[in-house]
Amino acid sequence: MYIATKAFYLFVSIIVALVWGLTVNGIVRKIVARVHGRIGPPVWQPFIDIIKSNAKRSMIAHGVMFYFGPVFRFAGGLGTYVFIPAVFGSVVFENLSFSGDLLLVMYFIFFGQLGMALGAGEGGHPASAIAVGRGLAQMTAFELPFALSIISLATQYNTLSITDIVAAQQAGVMSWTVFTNPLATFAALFALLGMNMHSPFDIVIAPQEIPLGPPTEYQGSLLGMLHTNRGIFVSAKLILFMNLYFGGALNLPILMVKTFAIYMLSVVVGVAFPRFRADQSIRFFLGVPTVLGILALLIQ
Amino acid sequence: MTLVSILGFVLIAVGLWGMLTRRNLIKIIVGFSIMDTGVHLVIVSLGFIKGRTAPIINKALSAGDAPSRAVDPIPSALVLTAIVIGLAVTALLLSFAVRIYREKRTLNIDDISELKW
Amino acid sequence: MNSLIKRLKMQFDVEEQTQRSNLSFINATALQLPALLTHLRDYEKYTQLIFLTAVDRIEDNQFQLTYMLADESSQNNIGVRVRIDRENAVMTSIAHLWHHARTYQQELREMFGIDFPGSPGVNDNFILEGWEEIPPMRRDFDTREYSEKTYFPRPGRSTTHPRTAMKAVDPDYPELPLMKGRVK
Amino acid sequence: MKSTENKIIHPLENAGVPEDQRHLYCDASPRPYPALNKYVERFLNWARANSLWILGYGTGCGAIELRPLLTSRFDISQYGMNPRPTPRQSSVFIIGGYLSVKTLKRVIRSYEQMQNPKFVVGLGSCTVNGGMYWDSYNTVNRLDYYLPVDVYVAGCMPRPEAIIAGFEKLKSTIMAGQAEGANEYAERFDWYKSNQKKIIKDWDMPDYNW
Amino acid sequence: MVNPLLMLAVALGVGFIFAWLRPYAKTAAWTLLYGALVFGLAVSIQWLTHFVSGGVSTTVLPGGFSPPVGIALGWGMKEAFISSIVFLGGLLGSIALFKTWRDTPSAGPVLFLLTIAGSIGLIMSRDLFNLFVFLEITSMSTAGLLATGRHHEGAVSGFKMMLVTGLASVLFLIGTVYLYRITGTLAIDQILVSPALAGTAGFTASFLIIAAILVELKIWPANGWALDVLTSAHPVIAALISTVHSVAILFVFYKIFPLLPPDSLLIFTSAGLMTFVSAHLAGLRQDNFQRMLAYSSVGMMGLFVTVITWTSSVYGHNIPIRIESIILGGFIITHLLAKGGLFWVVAHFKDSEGNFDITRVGSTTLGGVIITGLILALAGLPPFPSFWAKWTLIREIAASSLPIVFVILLGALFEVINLFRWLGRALEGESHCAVHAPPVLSGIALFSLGGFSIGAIFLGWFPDFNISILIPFSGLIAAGLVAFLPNRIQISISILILGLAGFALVPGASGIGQAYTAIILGSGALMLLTKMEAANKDKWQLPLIVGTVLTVAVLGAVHTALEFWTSWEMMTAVSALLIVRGKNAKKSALMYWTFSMAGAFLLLAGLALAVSATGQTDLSKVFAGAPSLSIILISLGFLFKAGVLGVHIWVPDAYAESEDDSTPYIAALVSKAPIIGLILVFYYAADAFIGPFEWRVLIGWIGVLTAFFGALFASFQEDVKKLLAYSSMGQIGYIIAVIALGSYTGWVAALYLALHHILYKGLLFITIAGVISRTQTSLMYKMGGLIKRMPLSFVAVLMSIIAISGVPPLPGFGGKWMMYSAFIEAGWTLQAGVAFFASGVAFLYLYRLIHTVFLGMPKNEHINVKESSIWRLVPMYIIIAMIMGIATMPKLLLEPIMNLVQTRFPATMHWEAANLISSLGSWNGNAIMMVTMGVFMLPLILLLFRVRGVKRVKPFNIVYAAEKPERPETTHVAHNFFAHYRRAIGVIALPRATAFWRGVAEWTDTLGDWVRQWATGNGQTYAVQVLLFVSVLYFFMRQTAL
Repeated sequence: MYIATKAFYLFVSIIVALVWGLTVNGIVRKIVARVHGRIGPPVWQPFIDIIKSNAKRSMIAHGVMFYFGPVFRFAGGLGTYVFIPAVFGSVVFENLSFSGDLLLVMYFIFFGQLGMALGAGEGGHPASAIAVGRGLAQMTAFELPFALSIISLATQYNTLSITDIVAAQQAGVMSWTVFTNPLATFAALFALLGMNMHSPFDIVIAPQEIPLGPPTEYQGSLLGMLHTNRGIFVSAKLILFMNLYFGGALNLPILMVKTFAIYMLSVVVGVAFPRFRADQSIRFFLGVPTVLGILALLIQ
Repeated sequence: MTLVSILGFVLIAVGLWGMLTRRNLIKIIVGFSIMDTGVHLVIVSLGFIKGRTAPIINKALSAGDAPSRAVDPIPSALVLTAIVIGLAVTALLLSFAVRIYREKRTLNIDDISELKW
Repeated sequence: MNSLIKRLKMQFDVEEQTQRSNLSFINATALQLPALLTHLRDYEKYTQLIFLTAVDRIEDNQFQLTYMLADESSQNNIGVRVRIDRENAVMTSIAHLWHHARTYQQELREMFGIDFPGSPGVNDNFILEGWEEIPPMRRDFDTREYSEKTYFPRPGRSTTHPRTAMKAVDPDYPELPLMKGRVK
Repeated sequence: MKSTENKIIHPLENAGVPEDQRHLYCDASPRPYPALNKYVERFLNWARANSLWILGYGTGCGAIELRPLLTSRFDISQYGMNPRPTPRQSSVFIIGGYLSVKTLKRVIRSYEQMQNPKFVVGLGSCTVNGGMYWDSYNTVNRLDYYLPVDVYVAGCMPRPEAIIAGFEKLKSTIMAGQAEGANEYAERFDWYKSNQKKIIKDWDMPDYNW
Repeated sequence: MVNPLLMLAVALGVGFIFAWLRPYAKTAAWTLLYGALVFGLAVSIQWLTHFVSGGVSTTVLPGGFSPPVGIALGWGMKEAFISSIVFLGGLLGSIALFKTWRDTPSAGPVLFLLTIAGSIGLIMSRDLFNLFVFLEITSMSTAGLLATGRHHEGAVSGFKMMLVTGLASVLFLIGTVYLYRITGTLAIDQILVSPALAGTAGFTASFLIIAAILVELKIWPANGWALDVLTSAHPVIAALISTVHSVAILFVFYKIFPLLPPDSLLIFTSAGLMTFVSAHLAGLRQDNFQRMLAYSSVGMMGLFVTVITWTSSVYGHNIPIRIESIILGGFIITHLLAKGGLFWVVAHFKDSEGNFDITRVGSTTLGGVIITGLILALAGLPPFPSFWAKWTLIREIAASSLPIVFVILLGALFEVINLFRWLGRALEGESHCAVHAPPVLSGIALFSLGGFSIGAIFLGWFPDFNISILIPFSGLIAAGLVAFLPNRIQISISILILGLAGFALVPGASGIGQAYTAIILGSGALMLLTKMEAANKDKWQLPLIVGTVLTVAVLGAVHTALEFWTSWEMMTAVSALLIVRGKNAKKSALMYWTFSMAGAFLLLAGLALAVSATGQTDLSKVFAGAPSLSIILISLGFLFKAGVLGVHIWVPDAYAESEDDSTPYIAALVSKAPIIGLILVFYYAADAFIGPFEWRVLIGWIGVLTAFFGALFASFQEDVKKLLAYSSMGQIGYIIAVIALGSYTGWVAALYLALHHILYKGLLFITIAGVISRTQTSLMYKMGGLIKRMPLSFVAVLMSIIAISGVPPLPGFGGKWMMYSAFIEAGWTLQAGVAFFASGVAFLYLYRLIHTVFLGMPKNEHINVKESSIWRLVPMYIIIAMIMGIATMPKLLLEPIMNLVQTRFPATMHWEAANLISSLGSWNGNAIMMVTMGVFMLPLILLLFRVRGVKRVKPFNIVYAAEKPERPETTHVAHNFFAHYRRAIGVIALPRATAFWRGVAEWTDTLGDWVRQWATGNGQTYAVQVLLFVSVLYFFMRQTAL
């Protein structure tokens, strides 16, 4: 009985996260379009795209690993999400956060990346391999400030449990990590820019030079799954950042507001800056953000 | 230090000088011989006690008188052996020199240094 | 420019024809050409090969090749024209003088059938992949007949000469008479 | 319907590919994919029509008129349309103007790499009948002999408004379930292939680019 | 008892009779010759046993008068021992020379006998002038022996020798007569007690005598003549000079050095040390094997002088017989048999033109075994006697003077590097040339060496040594003996050997060591299964693998410091041999050997210091009481062996160049040896975690930086084996860092990570070896697309890279989780950051590994590649099953580990059901596994609905328009895959360590060359050097004496 209830809650939680992630995507596209002076696609365009991708009648596959790539990716997104408590104190949105901690979430992010990279690799397209190379290289760079920030948090709160970290921030706005540990927060926010792969850190998917990079060969339902994952994965990342740095959320509306605000950060940066080359972005992340992270560790 | 021993040391130095400065194998051997002779002189001089006679037991020197009248016999015995050995070494060196000259047609010590390093 | 032509005439058997103050054409023989171009490049500062093109002088049974050179310092251009036999169209390659000449020569080989022995990759495909007819830029190639034979022309297509077409009055475009006035 | 699905599809010969490379190419011929249940299909067609991802082929001069579509003035993204850099993910193929034999070869490759359902929009008169190059030795006159075309937008060049009108037409065709070019291509594969091979003499690719 | 004088008389007499008899009765003459030698040997040995069993030394008076009137000959245990050595050497040498003598009539045999007789005289005589006579006799007879060769070189070097020894004998003679003049006697024993000796005159005279003997002993720099002599002589004669003659003179030195006051002994020690170091330094530059041996002999003499004077300065005249026997006896026996053996090998393998090519030796199995044994014996590796001598010597010296230890070890390092270089050359040869009859002599030599060492243990000289530590040696020999059997039987026997060793070793071990031994043996046996695949081309490989596994395993079963050191040396030697058997592995094996030996010597210095400081033998007590310096030295030794950043340069080459089938053992097993070493040290050491200057923090930083740079270097490799090698380096870095933490969580993480490293690195290397054997290349960019051909191998690699990278749900995550928890708990936050960065960079090479090899474009030449054989797949999948099992139920594995660690640190983690709770967070491997399965199945099931419409396409069916893919090679993105990363941070990945060590090597080389230039080849220069040497020595002696 317990398991059935839990599974049901989990299902609800995942659906909410998915819908919210895709909606955020749609809203952002709309906002960017309005800033450009365009009308922009409808907010529900991401949903249509997913349906459309799944509506493709024919599909090709380069092999079993190619086929499993999106599965890994989606499982990575789902897994990341289910180990993060979405709403503090909520039974429904607590997910499976009790069976792992922050380190687990950080490493589960890699699960999807790895699977996708393998799938793209079996696709055999040179552009995919190039993009994966760039993506992994960039990932090593932006994970460093993020990791430093996380370590700083762990020493600050003396725990690695996300729920505990959120609980420690419930004493009011000034108890949020962003105020108690601003250096770590900024280091992590820089990392978030890289994680979201918006411009200026979108060399990985550079559509013109290497047609979209890793998913060059993906189509149909496989692509649809990747798009679905984008929804859930964006939610997971944003909720993680909200939990760690912005005091978490006590209910869904607050969650929406906070995650949306965090997302807008990378959107604003994204529309304002041109693209870095791979080596430039690596050096960027190893520069100021890493120094911030180290300072966050040293100052405590 | 007696005159003889000083002479011996001078001979040693002369022989050494010859050994170390001459290039010709034969001259080196001669130098060695001179040095050897010097050593022998030194040995003999060490055993010499002024006013005594040679340590040969014969009519002139009875066995009973020997401790008081004869010089120390041991250096003399030593020097005999040393002379024999010195002779043997000189002979060996000369035979080497002959052999070297036969095969290399040279007696210059600088020319036989191919074994090195 | 004139002094250049004079100097050239002293050394080579060339005829000249000046079109503009900074553009002259000289006619040379195929045999002289490499020497002439080398001279222009190395001694007269005409270091750039702008293009190499051909004209099918079918009436004379000849191809006329034009080598256009530029002197970047004085902004002067000189075109060297050479006529070669049309039936046995072979010309000396100048790819050793300008590396990019190989591309022009490859194109001429494909479009006119002029061979440049020794030019790198001269027999490779350039634009036409697998062309089997006579080279299409030769004037004895009937491109319209070929197109009709090959490309499934859409029936009902009509062609009007621009002159007559522009005279027609379309009620939707009242400004046309103004245009008509221009087309005489 | 069942019969088309279970039809044994003869392997393609792929004669154009060097022998030592043939194992690197799939040798199956395409097959038509039947539509699903009417109502499901209607829903899916709605999605397909409202999420048209464009693969632009722009070596002809018509392609110059595609760019304004993405600008603030025309903004086709409001119709759910987006340029897409890879044929695998695109659903509408815009042929931007005249096609020479050489470019047709590339167009065929890209078209075959798209996934069913896929739509083709011919842009400009050249794709209709060769346009002003109709008698050229090298320009394809009728695109529909080589690829199944869903919508032609005539003009030399058609303005962006005309192109948008063409898209509207395409959308209504899709919604009506009549944009089955991909299936038609598979069904009349031999005919299309023979037309293509008639003009592409140097056929150095597999017979169907999966 | 036979009168020992008879030996001398018989030898001399037979010498004369032989010359007379030979033309008439050959057989009788030869019989007499050998009879004399055998007689001498028998008499010596009889006396030796007599003395060993408690006989009393005697004095022989040949003239019937006592000194000072008569000559006295001493005869005791030492004399009997040395004379046994002399006769043994002489007998073996004469057997080796028999053919030469028989074919060309010369004075050789007579001179040979004279040399022997002279040497015996030198040993027995206790009269100075008598010594002079015997010195001259031996000098002349050896010079004569030199000249018996066909070539004039013998005469030349003989001339130089006579020149220098003539000079020396002049000095000796003058010294002798002056001593006589002062003391009135020539008998050493009486001179020693004479009060007149103490004066200046007595000092000078004694100095002259001893200086002459030092010149005869070939002390640097007055030794150029000896090098020429040993180079030009017939090898067997060179062996005679280098062993018999030198040992006799050494004994003379031993007898007379007390003439000088004890405080001047340090000068002799220094002179000996300088000789030892300089000889081996100069030896590094030799490309003539015999001359290298000459340098080695000279170095040995230096060591002898050092040992004799040093022990005397420490113990005075009451040197414990045990120490003297082990050190001097061990070295002398090794010198006689190993160095002599090598000279004999040279003699035996010379071609008809007199040229010696060492590759010919290794071309036959027997020759290879013999030269390996001889060189390892010379290098002082167990179980050869020199090993025990080395251990005792260093342990004794470490008690009083650490600098001397370092100088000796430096010289020894040069020596072992040099020896191994030659061994590598020898073993490189394949059998091309005609096989010689096996050099029986060397075989005998080898046998006696082993016999002696085992005898030494039985003698109870080392109560802290358990014979079971030599199990690997017997295992190695056993596996070697069955090398002729069919492959699979051989492997079954090998696995059986491992099992038997397990039964013998595991019950005796305890705690972490027990688990370690069991795991190493088990995984070794598992990996051996892969060898079933195909017959072995190299008969050496399997025994060496068995030896490697056993030597690594036995480290867990040791109890005393000596046992630890023994097994460590065995492990180093056997693994170096395993590497050197690779195709082009000569250089990389040498590098491995150099760094391993450097580490081993640091370890030796540290252990010796600890043992002498604590006076304990038990490992636990030794470490517990060890001074900080020794802990630092010991852990430095381990770090060298682990190949941490800075000394990592041997790692990639050693792994990459060893045979594909050997690499798993080196990468997965040998790399664990330093880990268990570190764990043992820090387990027992009381203050290792406090230390003088936060030593463990330094190790921790070294660890994480090693992890980072290992990963970074791995990312830039093209060779798959080098990639894995650097990967191993990185993983070892993590383990070292968490060991250095010295906390409960850290140690649990360390053991857990180490165990995993065995599993997945073994798995990876087995799999990759399979791939390499199928594709016939180890360059990654030449592979590609193999997933279609080798899907099972792909799955194995996939599993291992997920495990390595620490991605959940595989057990690698648990290790990472504990590692970060431990870092953060200890406040090592920056280190945690670097470790995290390292694990990010690890993704780069892991992806590259799997992508470049298995994904992307298959190459045409690999179109018919088959899956790895079943013999590889079975172990692979057993390991995978273990990994999956651990992933699902980590508790089964972790609980024993935690119990083990609890014995050292208080527990900071505990279990709540399947949930592991640390002070920071929790980890539930079971739940994670199930959730992962769940979230994986969900999309998979969703996608399976669509599997029907999917068309499986071929590699070239990729997106392209204008340009079609030309060839798989040009379409496969593989070479220099992370070029952008190199451009971004490649500047920190420049091979600085390599450049540094190359610089060190070049400087050493130059220095060696400079030292070597002393031997100019000019006899006069040598004479000048002798004079200078004597003068300088006198100057220093005066300084100390007054």
